[in-house]
Amino acid sequence: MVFALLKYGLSRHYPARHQFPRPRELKPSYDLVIIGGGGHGLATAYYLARDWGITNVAVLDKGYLAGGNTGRNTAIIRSNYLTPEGVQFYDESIRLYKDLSNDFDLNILYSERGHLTLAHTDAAIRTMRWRAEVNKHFGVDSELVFPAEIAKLCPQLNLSDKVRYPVLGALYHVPGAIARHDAVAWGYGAGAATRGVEIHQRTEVTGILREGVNGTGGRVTGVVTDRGTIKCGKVIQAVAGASSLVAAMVGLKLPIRTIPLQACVSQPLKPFLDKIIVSGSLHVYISQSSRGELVMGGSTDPYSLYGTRSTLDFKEGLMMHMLELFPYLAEVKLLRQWAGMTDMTPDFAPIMGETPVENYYIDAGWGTWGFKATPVCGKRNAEMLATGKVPELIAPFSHRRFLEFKQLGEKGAASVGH
Amino acid sequence: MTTSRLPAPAGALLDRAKPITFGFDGRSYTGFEGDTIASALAANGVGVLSRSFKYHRPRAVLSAAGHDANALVQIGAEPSVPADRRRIEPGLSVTPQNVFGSLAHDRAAVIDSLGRFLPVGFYYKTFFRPKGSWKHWEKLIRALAGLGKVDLAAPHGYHDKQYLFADVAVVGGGAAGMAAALEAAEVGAEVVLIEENPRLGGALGYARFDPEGGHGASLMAELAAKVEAHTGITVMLDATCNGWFADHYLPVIRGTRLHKLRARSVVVATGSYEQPLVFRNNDLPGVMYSSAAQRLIRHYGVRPGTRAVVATANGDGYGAALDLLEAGVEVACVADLRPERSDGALADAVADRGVPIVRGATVTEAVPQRGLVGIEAARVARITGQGLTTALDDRFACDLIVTAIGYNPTTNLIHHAGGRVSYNEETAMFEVTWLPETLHAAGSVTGTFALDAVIGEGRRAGWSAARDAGFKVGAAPAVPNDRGQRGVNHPWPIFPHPKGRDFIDFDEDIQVHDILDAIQEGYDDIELMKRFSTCGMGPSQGRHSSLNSVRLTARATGRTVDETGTTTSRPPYAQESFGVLAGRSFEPERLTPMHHRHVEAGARMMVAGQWYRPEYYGPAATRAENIRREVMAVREAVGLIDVSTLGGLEVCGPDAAEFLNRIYTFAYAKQPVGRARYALMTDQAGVVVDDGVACRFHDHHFYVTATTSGAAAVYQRMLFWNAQWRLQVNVTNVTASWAAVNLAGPKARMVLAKICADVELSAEAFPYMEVRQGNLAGIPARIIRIGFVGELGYEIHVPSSQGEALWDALMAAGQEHGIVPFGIEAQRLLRLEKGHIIIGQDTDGVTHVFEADMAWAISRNKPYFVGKRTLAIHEKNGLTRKLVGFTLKNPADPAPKESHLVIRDGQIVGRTTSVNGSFVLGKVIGLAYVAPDQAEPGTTFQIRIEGGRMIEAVVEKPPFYDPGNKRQEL
Amino acid sequence: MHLDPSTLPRRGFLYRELAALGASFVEVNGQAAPIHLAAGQEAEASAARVMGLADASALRRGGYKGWTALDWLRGQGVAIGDNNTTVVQDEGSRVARLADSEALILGDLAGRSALLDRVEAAWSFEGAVGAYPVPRPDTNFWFRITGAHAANMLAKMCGVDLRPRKFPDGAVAQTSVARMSAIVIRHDLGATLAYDMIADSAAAAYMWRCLLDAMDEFEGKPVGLGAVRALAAEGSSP
Amino acid sequence: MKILNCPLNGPRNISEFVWGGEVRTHPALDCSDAEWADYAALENNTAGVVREWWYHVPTAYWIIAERDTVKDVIVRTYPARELFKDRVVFEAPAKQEGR
Ligand SMILES: Cc1cc2nc3c(=O)[nH]c(=O)nc-3n(C[C@H](O)[C@H](O)[C@H](O)COP(=O)(O)OP(=O)(O)OC[C@H]3O[C@@H](n4cnc5c(N)ncnc54)[C@H](O)[C@@H]3O)c2cc1C
Ligand SMILES: NC(=O)c1ccc[n+]([C@@H]2O[C@H](COP(=O)([O-])OP(=O)(O)OC[C@H]3O[C@@H](n4cnc5c(N)ncnc54)[C@H](O)[C@@H]3O)[C@@H](O)[C@H]2O)c1
Ligand SMILES: Cc1cc2nc3c(=O)[nH]c(=O)nc-3n(C[C@H](O)[C@H](O)[C@H](O)COP(=O)(O)O)c2cc1C
Ligand SMILES: [Zn+2]
Repeated sequence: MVFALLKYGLSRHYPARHQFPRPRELKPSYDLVIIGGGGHGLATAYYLARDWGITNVAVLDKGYLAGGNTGRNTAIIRSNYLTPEGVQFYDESIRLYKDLSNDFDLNILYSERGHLTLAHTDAAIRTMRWRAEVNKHFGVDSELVFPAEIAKLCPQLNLSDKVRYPVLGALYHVPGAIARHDAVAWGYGAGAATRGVEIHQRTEVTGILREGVNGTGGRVTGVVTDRGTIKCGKVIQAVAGASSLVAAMVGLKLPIRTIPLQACVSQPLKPFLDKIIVSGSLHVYISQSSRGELVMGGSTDPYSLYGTRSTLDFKEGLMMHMLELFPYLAEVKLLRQWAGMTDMTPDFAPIMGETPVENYYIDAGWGTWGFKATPVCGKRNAEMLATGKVPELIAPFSHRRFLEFKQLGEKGAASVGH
Repeated sequence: MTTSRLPAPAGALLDRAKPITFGFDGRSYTGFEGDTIASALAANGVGVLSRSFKYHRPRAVLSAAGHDANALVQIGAEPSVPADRRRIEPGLSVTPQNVFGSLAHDRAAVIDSLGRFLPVGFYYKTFFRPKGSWKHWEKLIRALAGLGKVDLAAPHGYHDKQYLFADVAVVGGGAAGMAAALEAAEVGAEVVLIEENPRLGGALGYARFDPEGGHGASLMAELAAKVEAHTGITVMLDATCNGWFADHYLPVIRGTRLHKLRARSVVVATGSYEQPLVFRNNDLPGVMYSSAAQRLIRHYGVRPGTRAVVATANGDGYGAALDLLEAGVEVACVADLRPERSDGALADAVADRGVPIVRGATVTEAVPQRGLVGIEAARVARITGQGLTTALDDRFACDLIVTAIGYNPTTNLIHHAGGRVSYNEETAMFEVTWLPETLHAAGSVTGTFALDAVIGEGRRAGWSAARDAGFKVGAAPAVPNDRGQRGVNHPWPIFPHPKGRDFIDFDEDIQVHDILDAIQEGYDDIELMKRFSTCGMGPSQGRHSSLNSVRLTARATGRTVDETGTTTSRPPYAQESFGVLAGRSFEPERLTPMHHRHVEAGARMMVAGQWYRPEYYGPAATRAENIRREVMAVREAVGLIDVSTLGGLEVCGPDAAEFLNRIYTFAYAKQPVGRARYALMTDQAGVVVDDGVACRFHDHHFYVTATTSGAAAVYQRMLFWNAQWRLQVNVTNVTASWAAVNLAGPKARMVLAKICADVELSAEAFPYMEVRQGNLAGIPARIIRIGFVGELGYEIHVPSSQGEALWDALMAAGQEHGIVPFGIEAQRLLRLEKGHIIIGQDTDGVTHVFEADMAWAISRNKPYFVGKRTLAIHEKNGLTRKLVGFTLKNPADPAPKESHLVIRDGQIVGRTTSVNGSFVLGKVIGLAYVAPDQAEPGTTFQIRIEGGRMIEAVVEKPPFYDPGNKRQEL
Repeated sequence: MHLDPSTLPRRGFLYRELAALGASFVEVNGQAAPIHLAAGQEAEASAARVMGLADASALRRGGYKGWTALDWLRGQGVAIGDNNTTVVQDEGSRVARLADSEALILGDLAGRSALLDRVEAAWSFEGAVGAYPVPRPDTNFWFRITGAHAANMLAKMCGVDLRPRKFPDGAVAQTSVARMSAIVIRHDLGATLAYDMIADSAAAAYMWRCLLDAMDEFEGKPVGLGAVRALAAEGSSP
Repeated sequence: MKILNCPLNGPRNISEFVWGGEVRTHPALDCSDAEWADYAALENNTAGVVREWWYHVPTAYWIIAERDTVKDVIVRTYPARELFKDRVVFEAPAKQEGR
């Protein structure tokens, strides 16, 4: 038996420590307020505390810890993006991910599985090659593979050409991984909290105080919450689906649409599928978690919504296509479906960094793909907040690009890919 | 084993005339038609159905209601079949799940004894040191996880779907549902009544409402007869309503069909789930709900044991005790958790039968048989406080423990619909406090248990639903005041045991201390507790665990149950198979009129969105040769390609030209009738999104083509803009109306002349970029002289019904000139030789006009076109890349592939978008994005090809072939 | 003698499928129309009372669209009802109003339409500004779906309530069928419940397959136009 | 599945429609770059009742719906012509560089 478990088994008192010391009251002021206690907010707090010793920080979340998209996401981690900006960014994230369990002293069940993005058209083949080439340029392990090799990598896939949309090739990304999404957030939260960061759950930000607003964005001085007003030095928002609403509190308009993304799990099955399989043309992706469920999803909902209701159409479309790839799953049972609210940008790349409002920073536009970015966002946000300088890695994701019509070209890699 | 078959009249669902033999765990058993797998096995004395998820403890029936946590079995390739719902069939071969070895000797059962080393969330706590070790542990953990098995050879059976419509949908065919359905149908509403069981009745069919025991059955018979006789009610049995979706859209699964029922109003009469009493070993086979014992007896004619202890906190426990006695089960004792004497006819009847009743007491432990395959005795002790008992207990030998400590309403659908519940401390129940409009609830789902109130409430719900559906209704039916909600639920049926195995969640093997530990560790929000402990996340989705886990969380955090709240209930209500959700997989396929001719000619067809198009003609083995032959035919003689998939739009009206001026980048106002003009479309961001040709046939009429994949979007966009501009123009999508071919090659005119009598074809009479209408082989045609492939060519559009005839006529006319049909691959090379771009291949999601080097396609004299303003901004900002033509500096270098990168100083500056070896030019040609300062013809740049090798390319201004465009203008 | 559909310039979208079902063709409007299939007209007529599917694509149809289309048609003596309803014209054609700016004209079962003859002759760009012809015969296939089970069968492919009590004779639904846009019109044949289905001609084979699959449980059969005409003759539908 | 009440076709499954986003007001042709970006690139992404474009695919019909993006309720639908009544004319803006 593993030593750590012996410890738990033999000690009378479980557990060793409380992971999230719970502050009762809000302090009147903090050096820094992080709006949003999802993965991004918590990771930012963690690295601020760990790497920069900044702990007079409050993380405010209107719900429970990581109850936003972090707690709803299908946890696919990969760096096989299309743009140089994206690939380098996500690559750093993967490197951070690999150490997280040990950093946290909490197993995030990081599981490197290999990731296959299927191509069903020759146009998709071209995009896959493009991605493979850009990836390799930055040392990221991706390769364009064809059916004979796919059959070896994933014999579970239906590679028949007798289907409506036969598989012509795939982008094979060796480091593609999944992890226990909640554990990532908890690890960051616990790491931040035990270092002195205050995490206030069920605390909603309802306004942001500024001074010097005349023609410019002014300067942030505090935040208003449903539990009272607090003063603060800097503020960063990391609120995913609520990005536009919180940004509007400082008069900032974003190119974001809030659109539900749904997902579902099957009943737990004995392990049979190692690879993570994604098909953009069929709008499906699937992986099997360590618990044995098939974790599945597709593209975003057909219209915007500030809500997480489930739909039948989602499941119908998903399964129709899923059974093309895995016909033998017809009698497998769906266990549960749910939804998150994604903050979709038009170029499928995030919005990060400074804003026209002094001391106000943003981490938004994570859409359907931001879980994998959690560590790098936390680390680089922390660096930015601590030093006041925008790190090179996140500079390309500035809000300004939309005003100048300089969108990033990530569409080809992000859409259904997560 | 101690369970056995009872004689009739027990077993109302059985047809004893029809014995059925089936297999379980390698042995053969016989049951009757109507038996579930679980009931038939119980009748055969099989005591263990499965092994639990984590500890591999033996488990069996708990509820027998079709929603058991641990009754999941595998049938052939089908995993996780609920054995307490699926009925047996001849020859069915059932195997247990999650067993290493056999059900009786599960090697993994050893985990149970290691349990204390596996605290809640144990996998989060270890297995990761030293770094990298998780990779190895993961394999073990994964192998232990999971229940059913997937068979890669499993067939994909037939599943389908059907829409259904109703004024009123009633979910649940118990007393409340039947009353609701009758009331609504009475006023004329069309009602669909959905019941997941094989017959109507719900609790009436198994519960005991009176000492004599006949009331339920007679009421059931009466109501069911009325329902079945009513023409306004459609009854769906064996049908599960698996969720509520917006605007009363209900998925109802029956067999392999998914019914999508749309109702105007809905009555939820889904009853309630009985809840477990928590004590040590409360998971063992032989511990079951009172309703389970009653279902086994009354529905399936199974005697659930021989000697029972009943633990109860309500009348239903006494009802069950009477049923047990009548079924020949000795009742060793009834432990009533309530200290006061509960007055009630059922309790009196039990007392009258001489059964010892202990008040203020509970079962604290089930003493297991060896191997935990059943129970030997129950320990019963006095309750001294919330969850506390005396240390002294009585031991009652028994093989059955029946519990009746209360219910949790089946509010799944109500939650899906946004309804709210709140915990009533007085009744210790979650009660519905708010329902959305046009949704109604009745019966025990609302916490109403008195039968007359259940029926009254059902009637009133049916009445309200009919009213909401627009029917004229009379006065609202009355509901008796006493809804019988008191004395049903015990507020704290949780008796933690110092040695544990006091299970809260049977799916996930969660015990009391697991929940407390999770909370102590900081996962103190009910949602966090759930996620950390996985309580409620297994196959039965908290049916058996939600209520108790919320109570525990509330107490441990010092909050009320109401403040603590419940976790979100999500669809599906019960499991549903992927196949049922997928149904028939409608995937539209569109075929051009000439499709069969291509197939007959040996074309390899490729998917192009919904369409199929010929990639090339001939065997795959000679692909390159086939393409070469097709290309050379076009360059040297004449070729024919099917371009019917091109979008076609008729733009008509006095404002037609003005409209195109706004939609496309070029100018159309002065385009003469009889002329064709290139049409490039940009979006608001100036991004190139489509292209085609605009042919003017009349002052008021343009025929505009669009790309195959863009046609629908172009049409939609045109209508979108004109909904705002209100120009006098009408746009019709005629994509499918026109078959089209491109006849191209130096001999094209000769071929065409053979079948064309009424259009003058000479270069002077019908020059390049002109259009004509005429007849070809008697077929009315629109003929456009354009040259995507750079030869003398005619794009010919004819009514689609005559497309095949046109194809035949051209192939016949071209025979003497060596006509060859050509496919997409040949066309891609031919157009590349001319430097024509393909939108979506040579452009990407952000390519704007200047990047594509297509400034020539912009008319600068127009005040407006979609994208103009943004293009002006782009022009001002300057370029970051540019599309250029290129050839290889060293012809001996291998050809780059499409999407190979253009590298400068170690940086990515662009990529190739089209590359091909030109037969006529004898060299590799291509298009690529390069840095703007590399775009001058003659500039060299570097491409990284396969294997990381760098090769040099030289910018060459297209067209590569026939730069003077002489051939297409012949 | 049998007519070979491929000898005519106008060819049905399904002539191969129909020939494989043993169709006998007759010429209608320059196209081979399947008059009966292997089973023969009488058997097909009785099958069609229960559940039948016929390809009526050879029959006359047309339409006009544009901001003055309805007025212009009215000017030609065409009677037009409300949106999504059909009016039977004196000479037997039916006119379905699809929008404020569009009408669909369906000829009779013999393949004639005096109305279409007349309006087609009258139409010109100059004479009918704002009213433009829609090439319906080539844009769309035209199926007839007949029989007592027709509504139940269609409910397997279409989310609009087409049951007779909710969808009266002449009603029009422009909707999605088997994930394709389609126009469905109820038009009973004599005493037999029946629908027109008009949709993308390029997807005729796809829709035909979907319908045959959906009809199977109702003993549905493909039938010839003769059977449709026979049912119509039992009442007085044009 | 939501039902959207099409002014032409009546209540229909929302899957028959394509969402077209918020109804926006086109700025004057001589607006500033910032105003243009606001119109062409940014979104209000309103939480609450929004006026939106919807396209009924089978009838190729653009309509306007007022929809509550929080409650997922469609409040009202009507033909686009109720909002866009008049012919839009674009005049070339007076030449003024550098805005
Ligand atoms: C179904 C689904 C699947 C996905 N799959 C993947 C995947 O496989 N891989 C991947 O990389 N990404 C995936 N994503 C995307 C990913 O989940 C998100 O991008 C990422 O989790 C965003 O993290 P976050 O911390 O920024 O936001 P969140 O986790 O959403 O946290 C934001 C928090 O802000 C809080 N908040 C909002 N408004 C306020 C306010 N006014 N005051 C206080 N607090 C507020 C919310 O309560 C919330 O907890 C998926 C998303 C979904 C919905
Ligand atoms: N003794 C007992 O064990 C017991 C248990 C519950 C209720 N009762 C009594 O029964 C009466 C309540 O009657 P009721 O009509 O409210 O409940 P009910 O339990 O009699 O009927 C509800 C029915 O709805 C069905 N159902 C639930 N969800 C469904 C779904 N999604 N799809 C299809 N079917 C679904 C259930 O299978 C059940 O048959 C009360 O008098 C109560 O005291 C007794
Ligand atoms: C990767 C992943 C795996 C999940 N696995 C399960 C599961 O096995 N069982 C379960 O009940 N829910 C599972 N869920 C869903 C959660 O229970 C829950 O539905 C989701 O976090 C959204 O929260 P909500 O339903 O409370 O809105 C999973 C969620 C994710 C993101
Ligand atoms: Zn599809």
